[in-house]
Amino acid sequence: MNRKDIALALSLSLLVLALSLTISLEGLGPIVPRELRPLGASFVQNSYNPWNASLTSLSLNVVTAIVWDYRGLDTLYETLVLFASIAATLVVLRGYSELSGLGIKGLSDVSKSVTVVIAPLIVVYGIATAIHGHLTPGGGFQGGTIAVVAATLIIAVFSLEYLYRRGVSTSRLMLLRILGLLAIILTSLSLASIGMPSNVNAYILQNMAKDDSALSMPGVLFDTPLAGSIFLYNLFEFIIVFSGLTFAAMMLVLRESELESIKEAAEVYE
Amino acid sequence: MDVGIVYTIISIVVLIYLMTSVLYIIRLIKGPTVPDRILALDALSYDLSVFIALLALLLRRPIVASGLIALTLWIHALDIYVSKYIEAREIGE
Amino acid sequence: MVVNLLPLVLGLTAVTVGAFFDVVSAIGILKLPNFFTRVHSVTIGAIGGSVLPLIGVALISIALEDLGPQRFYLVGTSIVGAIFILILAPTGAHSLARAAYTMCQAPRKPLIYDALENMKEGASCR
Amino acid sequence: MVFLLGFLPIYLMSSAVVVAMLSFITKNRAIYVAFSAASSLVAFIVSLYILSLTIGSSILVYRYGGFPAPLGIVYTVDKLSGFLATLSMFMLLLTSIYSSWMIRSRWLYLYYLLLFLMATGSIGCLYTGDIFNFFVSLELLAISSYALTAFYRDSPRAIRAALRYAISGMIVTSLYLLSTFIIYGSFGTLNMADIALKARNPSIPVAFTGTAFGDVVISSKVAVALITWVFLFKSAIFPLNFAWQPYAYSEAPTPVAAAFTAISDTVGLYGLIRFFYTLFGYDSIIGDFRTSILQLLQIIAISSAFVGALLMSFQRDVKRFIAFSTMVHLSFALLGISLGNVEGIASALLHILSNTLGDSILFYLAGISIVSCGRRLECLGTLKLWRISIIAFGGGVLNLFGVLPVFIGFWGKALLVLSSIRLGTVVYAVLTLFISGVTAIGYFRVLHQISISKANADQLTVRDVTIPHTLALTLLVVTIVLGMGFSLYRPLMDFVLSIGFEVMNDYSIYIARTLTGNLGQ
Amino acid sequence: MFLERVSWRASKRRPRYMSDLLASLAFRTAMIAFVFNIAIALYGVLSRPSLVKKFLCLVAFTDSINIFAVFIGFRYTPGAYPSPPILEAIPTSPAEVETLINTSVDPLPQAMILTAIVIGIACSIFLLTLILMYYRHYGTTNIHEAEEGEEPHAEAL
Repeated sequence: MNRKDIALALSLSLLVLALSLTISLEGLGPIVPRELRPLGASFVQNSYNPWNASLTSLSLNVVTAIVWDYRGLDTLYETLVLFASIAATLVVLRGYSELSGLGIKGLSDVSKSVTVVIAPLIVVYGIATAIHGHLTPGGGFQGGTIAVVAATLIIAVFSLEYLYRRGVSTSRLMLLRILGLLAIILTSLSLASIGMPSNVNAYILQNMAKDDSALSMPGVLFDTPLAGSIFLYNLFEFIIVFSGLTFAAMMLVLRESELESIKEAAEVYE
Repeated sequence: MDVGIVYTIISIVVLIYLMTSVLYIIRLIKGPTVPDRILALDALSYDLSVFIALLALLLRRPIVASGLIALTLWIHALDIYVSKYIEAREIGE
Repeated sequence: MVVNLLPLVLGLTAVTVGAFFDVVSAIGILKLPNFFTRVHSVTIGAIGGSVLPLIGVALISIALEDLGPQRFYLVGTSIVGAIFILILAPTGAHSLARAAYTMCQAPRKPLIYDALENMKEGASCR
Repeated sequence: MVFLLGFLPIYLMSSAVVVAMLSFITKNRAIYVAFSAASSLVAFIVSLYILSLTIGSSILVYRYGGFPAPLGIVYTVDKLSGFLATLSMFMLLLTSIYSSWMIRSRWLYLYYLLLFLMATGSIGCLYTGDIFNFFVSLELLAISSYALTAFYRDSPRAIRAALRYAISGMIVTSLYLLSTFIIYGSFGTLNMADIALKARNPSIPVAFTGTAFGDVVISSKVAVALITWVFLFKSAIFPLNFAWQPYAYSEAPTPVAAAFTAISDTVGLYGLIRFFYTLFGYDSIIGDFRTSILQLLQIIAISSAFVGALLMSFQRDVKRFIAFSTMVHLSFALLGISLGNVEGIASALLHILSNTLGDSILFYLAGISIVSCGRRLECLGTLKLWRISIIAFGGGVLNLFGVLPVFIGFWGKALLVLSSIRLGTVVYAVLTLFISGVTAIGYFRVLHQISISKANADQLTVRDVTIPHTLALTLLVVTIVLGMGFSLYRPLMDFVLSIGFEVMNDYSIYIARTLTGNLGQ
Repeated sequence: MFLERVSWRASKRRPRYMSDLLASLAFRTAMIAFVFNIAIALYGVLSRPSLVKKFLCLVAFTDSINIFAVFIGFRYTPGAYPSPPILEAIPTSPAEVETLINTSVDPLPQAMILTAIVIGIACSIFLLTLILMYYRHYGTTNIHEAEEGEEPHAEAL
């Protein structure tokens, strides 16, 4: 027990004390609250509310409505954070080479044949989760993470080699990812750019019509709520997350001989 | 048949599932080797997925069940990764 | 009500039998002596204790009309989940067993015929 | 033209995406350089325009998605955030020009991509009017800073610096997230203006958010205490700066290290000002607690400045030297903030401004010696080959030292002294002057080192030094013009003081404008 | 002072029932577990020498903060179970939306942790890459061992 540990224990116990006091003195409201916070209640009230058209987003799933409409900017930034981390991974491992022909080892035949059957099912389930995000629990990110399981299974059960032979390379995934991000940015700007030349008021990230701007994304398709841009965002987010996380998985499992070349690519240190 | 009986049976089954999960957790902590632990985790999570489905019935909120499939899939991925690591020592091969 | 009775009873039976299987599997995983025997008990737990009750849940939720229109979501989810577990659980157990064989930590004592004997790492560790 | 306010972060992130797209088409350096310079020039002009708008109509509000304030996310810009954002964009412009000279890497596009993402995060932090959006922007800023720190990944020390920065940064941003959740739990809102209103009077009903939900007093105390540590970490004040600042400054590429001050560290000080003046001001329900925290911050600031000044004198590495110099200046800025009057905040802003300009001069010129010789202080002798270098370097050092009234650095210190005298605490004025005296050892040691070390023209690997010289001279002219302007042209001083006045007193306008929409639209 | 504050809240509270007490007990237990989880995870990050353990503790730390947000959004509705904030079908009248408000939990913390989780994943990916690179440079993930191997003045240069 040296001095550092004691200081650490003291400060951590202070943190615990502060948090416990906050909770037990009802700093966060009653210990078991019976009412919603008014802000949460107004989200629930306005999420699908055609009777109050200026605040609605026509989405049955309130969480998705918050994520992509009421607080859409957060999610845009969050997507960028994922993009930044992918770029950061590239920065650290730049100069790697994708070597095909290192041989396939893989797992047993049982696993292989099961994976062949199950991987398309997983991807389909992921897509379904993503595009039903405004109706049922789910959304682009959730769908993407479900679909990534297929890619990770293929990497482990077959090998990276198998993915290369199928034309899945990291640069293509990166391209897909960038295109998805571009699509999201364009969608967020779409109404504003339509309104700008004709001098109609419109906002960035706008979905449904507001009091002071008449432009609106399509809300309903064949009597099914489409929730306007939320559907599009979920679709693009699925692409982004799927390609991004697959990219990350492939980068993290690169073989040692593939990483050899990053040493040769050494640069002047300034 | 009375609906009440159905919910009683389901709640008893839910309790059974909770108790068996404790047994799995004991093996998860005790397990002498890594495959033992992973196996216990496996069984625990399949247990949990049934538990989620039963809970959705019991709470009358069918939407609660949506986490079930994702859980199953990721646990399978964990299995595959651990066994791949033990067998080949490198995931990408 | 009569129409609903059959799936309800079937579903409840499935769930109850599933609970029994789960208890058996849990006792098995705790009490059985080594890894390969535990694999056996876990697969019982996965198929009997997970797939069967999930199908049972689907049947019950078809019958229970007071769950509202969302009960078909539960039906779909549990059936898809059952199919996934049916396919994935044995595969996972299989690959884990192979891995444990490679690791050479579980005893292979009662083994009569060893099909994996010619695997490189597996053969050398007796 | 409030539209531009919401458009600027989207513009910056699309620049990043376009840079990434270009990498699939061409690897030609010139194209990236031209694109980034042009793009950041536009961003700078837009931010300058927004600053000019804030001078006219004081507070601008942009509602994303058209939702009114507590329901959706709004960007709220007052003079303070407009000023700091302009500074940040100015540094982005300089960095993207200078990097074209300095960074020889084949992967220049990754560098520019992360630079733009960093600027996006910085703009998001400075403009936003929502504490959770602040967290997200902070995280974007942080992760691109980690990545830029690890840009020279072939050096083990760069990786270690990045790891240190990343792990400690992740802890700190998670603590910020925790305090965000605590604030949401008790106040029932995430909007800054709404929180500011409820921190003054918890029982005022606001549209959509109603009244405060829990016991506001205790949870604000815990949240503010956590947030203070977060911002002290971000702005590299003494006990927390050793987690990252000297390592990150010395291992990051030189242009990025120069940009860290304006783009990244400033956000911490901005957050402190925002939280301690606008959100939880002197008349809020935790007024006493706030006063005691500010007193603690004064002590921390003084000790941090002292430690920085001492450590600065021992450094043998030029980048670490500048890192500690930054630490001294940011500590002075923190002192100005914690003194709690108009002059104090104005002096904090001037310290940030002068430090950004002075640091950049030093970093940009030291870049020449780093490229051609190394990072030791003796290598600065290379600068003797050009007379311009010596003049600009001396000017930069004198600006940082801040005793000559021709430079902007003087006015920051003068206002700080004035502020502490106004407050009746002459001891801070004396300590400030004393610590400035201690920093003189470090600064003049560097100048002395330059004069004694030999310039070796044979070793020189770079011949064309037009870009660093132009940039350094431009910056020097800017510091001198600003410094002269402050002594000769009264409105400049009035502008800086008006920012302080607005921060101190005009929180009610901030609240009213944000919650009722933009009146000037 | 404490008594004052508690009574200030108590005036707003309805009379307690047995189930209310049970819910409160469960809630308190979960909160205590959460608070200690945060402390233990933070201790792990700050004191473990191994980078991999640091990383795992960091993930545990961020995740326990996310779970804290779930608890903030929770509510107790006597007589009915709290429902997820999702409308069952397209509402035909404003009254149907009102019924959801009476049973639904708070959607905003869920949306916030969705964002926070993605950010956590992004940071984890980058940290893992950095740790891999660290291992390639030093041959170990133990920071103490790695720092021993270095020459003492490498830092200052």
